[in-house]
Amino acid sequence: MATKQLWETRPLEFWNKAKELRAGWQKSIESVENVVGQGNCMWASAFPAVTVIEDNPVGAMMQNKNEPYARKARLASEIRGWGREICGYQGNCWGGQFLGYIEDGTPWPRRRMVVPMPCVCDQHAKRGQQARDFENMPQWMADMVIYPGPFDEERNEALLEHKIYCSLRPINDVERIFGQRFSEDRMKEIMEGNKLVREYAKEITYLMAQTIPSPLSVKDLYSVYTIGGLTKVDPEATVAFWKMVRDEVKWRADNHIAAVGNERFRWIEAHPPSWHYMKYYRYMEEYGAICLGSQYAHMMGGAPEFKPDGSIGVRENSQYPDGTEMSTREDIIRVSQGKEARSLNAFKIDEYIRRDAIVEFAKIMQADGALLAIWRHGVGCTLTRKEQGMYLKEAGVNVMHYEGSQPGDRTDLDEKRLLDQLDTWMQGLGFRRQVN
Amino acid sequence: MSNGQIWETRPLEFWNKAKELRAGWQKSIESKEKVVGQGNTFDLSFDWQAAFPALTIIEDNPVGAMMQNKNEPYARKARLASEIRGWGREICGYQGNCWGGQFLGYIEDGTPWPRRKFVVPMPCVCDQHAKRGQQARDFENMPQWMSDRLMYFGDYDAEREVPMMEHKVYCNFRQVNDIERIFGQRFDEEECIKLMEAGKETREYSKEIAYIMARTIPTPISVKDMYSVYTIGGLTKVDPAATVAFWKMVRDEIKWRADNQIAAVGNERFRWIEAHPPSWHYMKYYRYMEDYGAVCMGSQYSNGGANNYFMLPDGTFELRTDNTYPDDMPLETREDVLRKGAGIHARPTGGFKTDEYVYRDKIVQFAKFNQADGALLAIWRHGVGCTLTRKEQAMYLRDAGLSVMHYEGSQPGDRTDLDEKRLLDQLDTWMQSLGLRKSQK
Amino acid sequence: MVQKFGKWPESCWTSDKIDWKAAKAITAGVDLGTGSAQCAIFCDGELFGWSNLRVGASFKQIAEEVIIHAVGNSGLTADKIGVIGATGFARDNAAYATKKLDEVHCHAKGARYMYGPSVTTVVDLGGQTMKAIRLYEWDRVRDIAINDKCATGQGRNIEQMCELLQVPITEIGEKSLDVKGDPEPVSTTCYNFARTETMGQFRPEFRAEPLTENEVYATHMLAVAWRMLGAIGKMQPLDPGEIMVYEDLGFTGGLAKNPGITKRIEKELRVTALTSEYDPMLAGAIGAALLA
Amino acid sequence: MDFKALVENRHEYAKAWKAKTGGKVLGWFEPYFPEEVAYAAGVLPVRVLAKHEPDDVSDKWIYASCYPVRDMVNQFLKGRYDYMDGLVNVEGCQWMYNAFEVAVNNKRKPDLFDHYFFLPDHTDAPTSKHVTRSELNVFKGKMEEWTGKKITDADLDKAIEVYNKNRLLLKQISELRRMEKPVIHGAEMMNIVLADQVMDKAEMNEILEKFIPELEAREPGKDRIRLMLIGSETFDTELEELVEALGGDVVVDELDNGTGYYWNNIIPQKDRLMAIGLKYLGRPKNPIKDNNWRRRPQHIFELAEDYNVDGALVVKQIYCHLHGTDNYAVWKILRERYIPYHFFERDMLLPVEDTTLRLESFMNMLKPGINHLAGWHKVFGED
Repeated sequence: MATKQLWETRPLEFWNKAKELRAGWQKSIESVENVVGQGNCMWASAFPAVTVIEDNPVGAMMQNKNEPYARKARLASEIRGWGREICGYQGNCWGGQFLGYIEDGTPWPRRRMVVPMPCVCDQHAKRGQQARDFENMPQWMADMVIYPGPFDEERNEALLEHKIYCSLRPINDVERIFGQRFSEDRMKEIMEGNKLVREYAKEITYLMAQTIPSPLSVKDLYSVYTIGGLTKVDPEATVAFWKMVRDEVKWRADNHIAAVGNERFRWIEAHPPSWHYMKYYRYMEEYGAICLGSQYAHMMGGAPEFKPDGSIGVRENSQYPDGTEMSTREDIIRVSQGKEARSLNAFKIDEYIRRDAIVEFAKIMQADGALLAIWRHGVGCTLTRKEQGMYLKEAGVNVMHYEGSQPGDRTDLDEKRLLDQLDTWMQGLGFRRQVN
Repeated sequence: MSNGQIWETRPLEFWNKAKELRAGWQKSIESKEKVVGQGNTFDLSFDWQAAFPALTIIEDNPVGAMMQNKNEPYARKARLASEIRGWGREICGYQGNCWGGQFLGYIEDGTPWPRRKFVVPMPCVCDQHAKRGQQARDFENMPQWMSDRLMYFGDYDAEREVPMMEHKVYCNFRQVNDIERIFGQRFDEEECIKLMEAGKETREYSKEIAYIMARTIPTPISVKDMYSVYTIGGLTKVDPAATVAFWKMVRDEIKWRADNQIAAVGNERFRWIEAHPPSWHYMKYYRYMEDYGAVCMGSQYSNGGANNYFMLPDGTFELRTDNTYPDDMPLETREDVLRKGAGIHARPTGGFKTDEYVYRDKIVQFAKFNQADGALLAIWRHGVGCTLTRKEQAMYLRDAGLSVMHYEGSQPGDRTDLDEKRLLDQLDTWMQSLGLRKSQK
Repeated sequence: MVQKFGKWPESCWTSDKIDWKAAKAITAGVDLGTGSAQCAIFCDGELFGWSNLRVGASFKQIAEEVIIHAVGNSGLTADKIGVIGATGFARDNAAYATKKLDEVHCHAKGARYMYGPSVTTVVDLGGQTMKAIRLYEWDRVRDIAINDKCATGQGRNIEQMCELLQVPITEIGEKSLDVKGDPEPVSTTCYNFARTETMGQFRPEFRAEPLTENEVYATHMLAVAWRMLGAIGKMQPLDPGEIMVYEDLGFTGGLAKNPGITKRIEKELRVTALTSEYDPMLAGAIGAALLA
Repeated sequence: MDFKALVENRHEYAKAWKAKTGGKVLGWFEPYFPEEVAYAAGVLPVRVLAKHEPDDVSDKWIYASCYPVRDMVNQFLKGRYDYMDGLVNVEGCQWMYNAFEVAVNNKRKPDLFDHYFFLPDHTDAPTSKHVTRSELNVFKGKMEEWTGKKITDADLDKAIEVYNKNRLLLKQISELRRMEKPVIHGAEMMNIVLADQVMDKAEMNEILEKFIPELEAREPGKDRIRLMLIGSETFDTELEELVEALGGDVVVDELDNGTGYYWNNIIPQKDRLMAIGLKYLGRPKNPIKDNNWRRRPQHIFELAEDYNVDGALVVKQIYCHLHGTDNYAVWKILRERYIPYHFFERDMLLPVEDTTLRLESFMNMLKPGINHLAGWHKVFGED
């Protein structure tokens, strides 16, 4: 162990498996047999050859891997009317479509349909339009249902029917238009697998939150957190992978194997930095400051909260009891959607129903500080950051903001200035960098 | 002269020139430098398209007719391509042929179908003409402009004409401005004025030809000769100066033939008119009738000039003056030039298909003008504008003493339902019942 | 005298061959921009004299001076000029002007005069605004695109950067091209933020190699050029099917003299711009004189 | 009738209305708000407008977002809207939602009523109308609870009738702009619509009924370049006034709070709430509600053709991501239909030099291709 390292550290074994699954996902986009659709939904894998991709991971990977190509893609979007107010993921991914090629020059894999990814963020709501504005293809839309306050039975009824219809209609239409048979049994398997994955993810979140030192930091979680969610891979492989990760994290927690050897300061963030600048986590780790991630990074497990008895759990919507009889396709969709139209676990929903939920998140993660990026565009990611900063400060969490465009766009992110800010923040709290 | 032949006949000299001009038009459609558009800018009694440096405008009539005339298997394939896209038996043959070629994507020799880049209207009472431009723009995105063939019944009505005239001028004014803006070709007003003069001169020649043809026995030319001439400068766009020179040459030759009693049909004994050409692949039925000494004088469709002659109560014929402004009209702006071209009347003074609305019995005057003894009025299953009043016209002609016969078919651009042998039997019955016999050769 | 890095040298010229007294028609054009002001005088359609000055504290004063320098010592005075067209940001300050014209049409006409009739795309790289103009073959504007509202990434920005980096504005362009490959552009072109970011690039910090001076200039030039491509591209047809032809491209305005910007724009548009013996900053004034 | 003054003194008007009627004032943010239900409860619905002044107070709460949203919060926190007894927002733009939420979180009155009305972004599903009806029913209940007054079908009918009449009067005025040399120009029309959004509809109907005959008696104006305004909502008429000063005229707009506000009417049916819901689902779509097969581009083209525009101004607030995302589809329809347009971004502040440069250049560019006939008499001197 390096000098003055408090805990043992060890490389992660699930790392290669994660890379392998991501590579499999990348290939699935470029495969010709698959009908590739823009958007995100659970039922896609119940079709023999349908792949759905949200442009989040595509835009993020472009920014992370090949900045000149991402910059060219954003220019292609800008000259078609998408200026500085458009989310970086959207500018990158659909800029590639305008250019017509991906970073290695091969043709851009064209989308052939648009399924909804219901999200409170307006950019998600409008994103599918772009594929269909560019060329004709079927598009389906759905709503992320919101209303403030507690569960309202009267409002829920019509909203739930709307939600069921908007999930059922694309399935029927994809079957009719693309001639692929939807397998109800496969869908049931996916639902089961999904439940398991959520359990495992919930445990990982719990272990990261409640173990000092934390067995995992957010930069490791980022290579895992979308697998099975935004990055669709084979459902069975997804369950196995998440189990493997849970087991390894549990073993590390039990044996005090730390993600950061000299963990002395735990901090949370609202959102990843620009994806090309992940190295700022390591810079903070030199201060012994470990980042435990954000509600965004932990979205697979669900939003953690203190239960009335003080224990830590996840927000729950009332679901149908296990073993409910599902004979028709509609039944399956009803059971998968649960009894509440409004999903409490949806990412970014706190901006509507519990604007100070980040304080509870910080307490659960036992965080000492919070670094809340305030993005110039990407409305969904920036809506309440300043307000959350105020609530966190009142709760005694040390907060700092830094400015930039959006994780998919490095414009207006002065990297050196960000490092200076981090130095000021850490040194202001009495920490010194241990450069080994 | 061969036996039974009453007058001398002689091949026509303008025939080769006509073929050469048509070939020039065909090449212009396939030219790369020119921007090719669908439609016909004849609304202003002259052709403003030639005032643009590199613009060619084609109506699908001549295209559809030539397909039917030259290559029936290709035309049939084209019509099938239209049918499977929803254009059934009710669609005009020219439209089915021409745009069928577009759906196929190639013309008869296999080369790519020359794509149109814009659509200008060909104002005509016939609905198919009104809708024709839409097809090009439904197939792929391109600019399209529309206008109207202004119509009302009865005599010239000054009050109704004012807004109609503004509408007519606006529709042409907008086409010229927008083509200039969109295709970046500068419209030349000076050239446009020259075109007006050329258009006027050509119309004078066509009136003279119609008069000579109608009032001379034996007639110096028949309709099958007219058909190789009648669209030059109109539907078939060629160089304006060449158009004027050609029509002058045709007028001179016909005048010489009339003065020297050179007949189109040596043993002319029976003059008959028609409402419309047969299916373009079956022009030989004129020769069949000529064996009986029956020469076809043409129709209001083929002899445009004749439509300007109106019969007075005493049986003489009066030439109605042209629909134009005085020559010294001030022409400062583009709008002035186009207004002069639009003429004084918004509604056309008369002519083919317009008569169906304004002078429903004008065909009688045409028959009398051409000293015709009989009329053969084709009744088409589709092609609404060509069939509208044929049965009614037949009654008026019979009242005027002509012998009238009908025969059925689809439309000149479509041979479906035209039994050629049965048509020849009908012609035999018709001629022999009038006491005429085929001359033995 | 403190050396001014961010200022283009002022210049003026008056023809000694043309006798203005014999001219039937004398017309002048004045382009009062935010950074510099130009004047061009024509006698019977022939260029008689021009001037290109920095705008000092007062627009009114520069409006007078710019004509005085253009006429040189030929004795011609403003009141003897028949028609004067004024254009540019501060055109209202030219009291003597007989006609006020918009900059887009002036720069287009000026570019046609300077680069010949074949030019169909004119890009004016001004002090505060950037205008991309597409022309018909004859003198008529077909399409225009103007930079976003704020003046970031324009001439003013480059002038300030030259002052900061202590390198003459006449040389920063060449130097920025003298690099192995263009590094990633600086992330912002807003001068206030770009200043700190540019300074940061000299520091060897946390897994980032420090850049050489030329490379720092390159990062800034590429950022400004990239921003301009965002406006020029807006004239491009929406779908890639019809890539607009940029061949006959002419640059006007101050930054046209900065190869660091123009070469990078040309590389991205895959075109080489037309050249002319006139100073590209004169386009507005020449156009105003011809259109007045 | 100076409608611009009505807009500028909107605060005084609302206070006077409260004094006169003793009723409550309900401020709304997103233009999809079904005002009829509130009006039926005797409440005065008033649109929260922004104006340009430094947003010194709201900067603490909001980063980025378009400027009008920042300014609405700024004015609310400074007490300019203290006379408002309640705030309501409809599901729509998130920045607008943020303005509503920050205002509600900083209640300047303990009893400030607030309600969030969920009108689906997906307006075209068969279930959308049932969701809207259910939300209307919930909102009606809230209104009854808040005002203590039962809303009967008769109240709803009266409100529907007043609002339908109001929209019809506005459309009547808008139709006059289809004529050549219209008697009313873009700035005055937009001021009328803005005033309409901040006043009692019954009162506004009387004003408009007196105003229309005056309008029709006016002499036709000069021949101007006919422009169409497309883009983000507006809160003042600076841009239209600048266009008119330069010889143009905004003859039609496709703004959410412009023609979109009065374009379609409620078709009464037995189920009043369903009738109201169908109207708001069927109104011209704003970018967040225009999904699936895109009705907005086609609507833009139809307006452009009906009003015979020579060119379009696509103007968007900086950081307005909804209209930003729609640029592609709007430019595509404008380019496909060969309608010349100029795109630029604006803030609440409209820099005169910069905008004059754009507008003057764009209008000079259009002039050679204008399709305006000089007319018969000009050419031949006869009448």
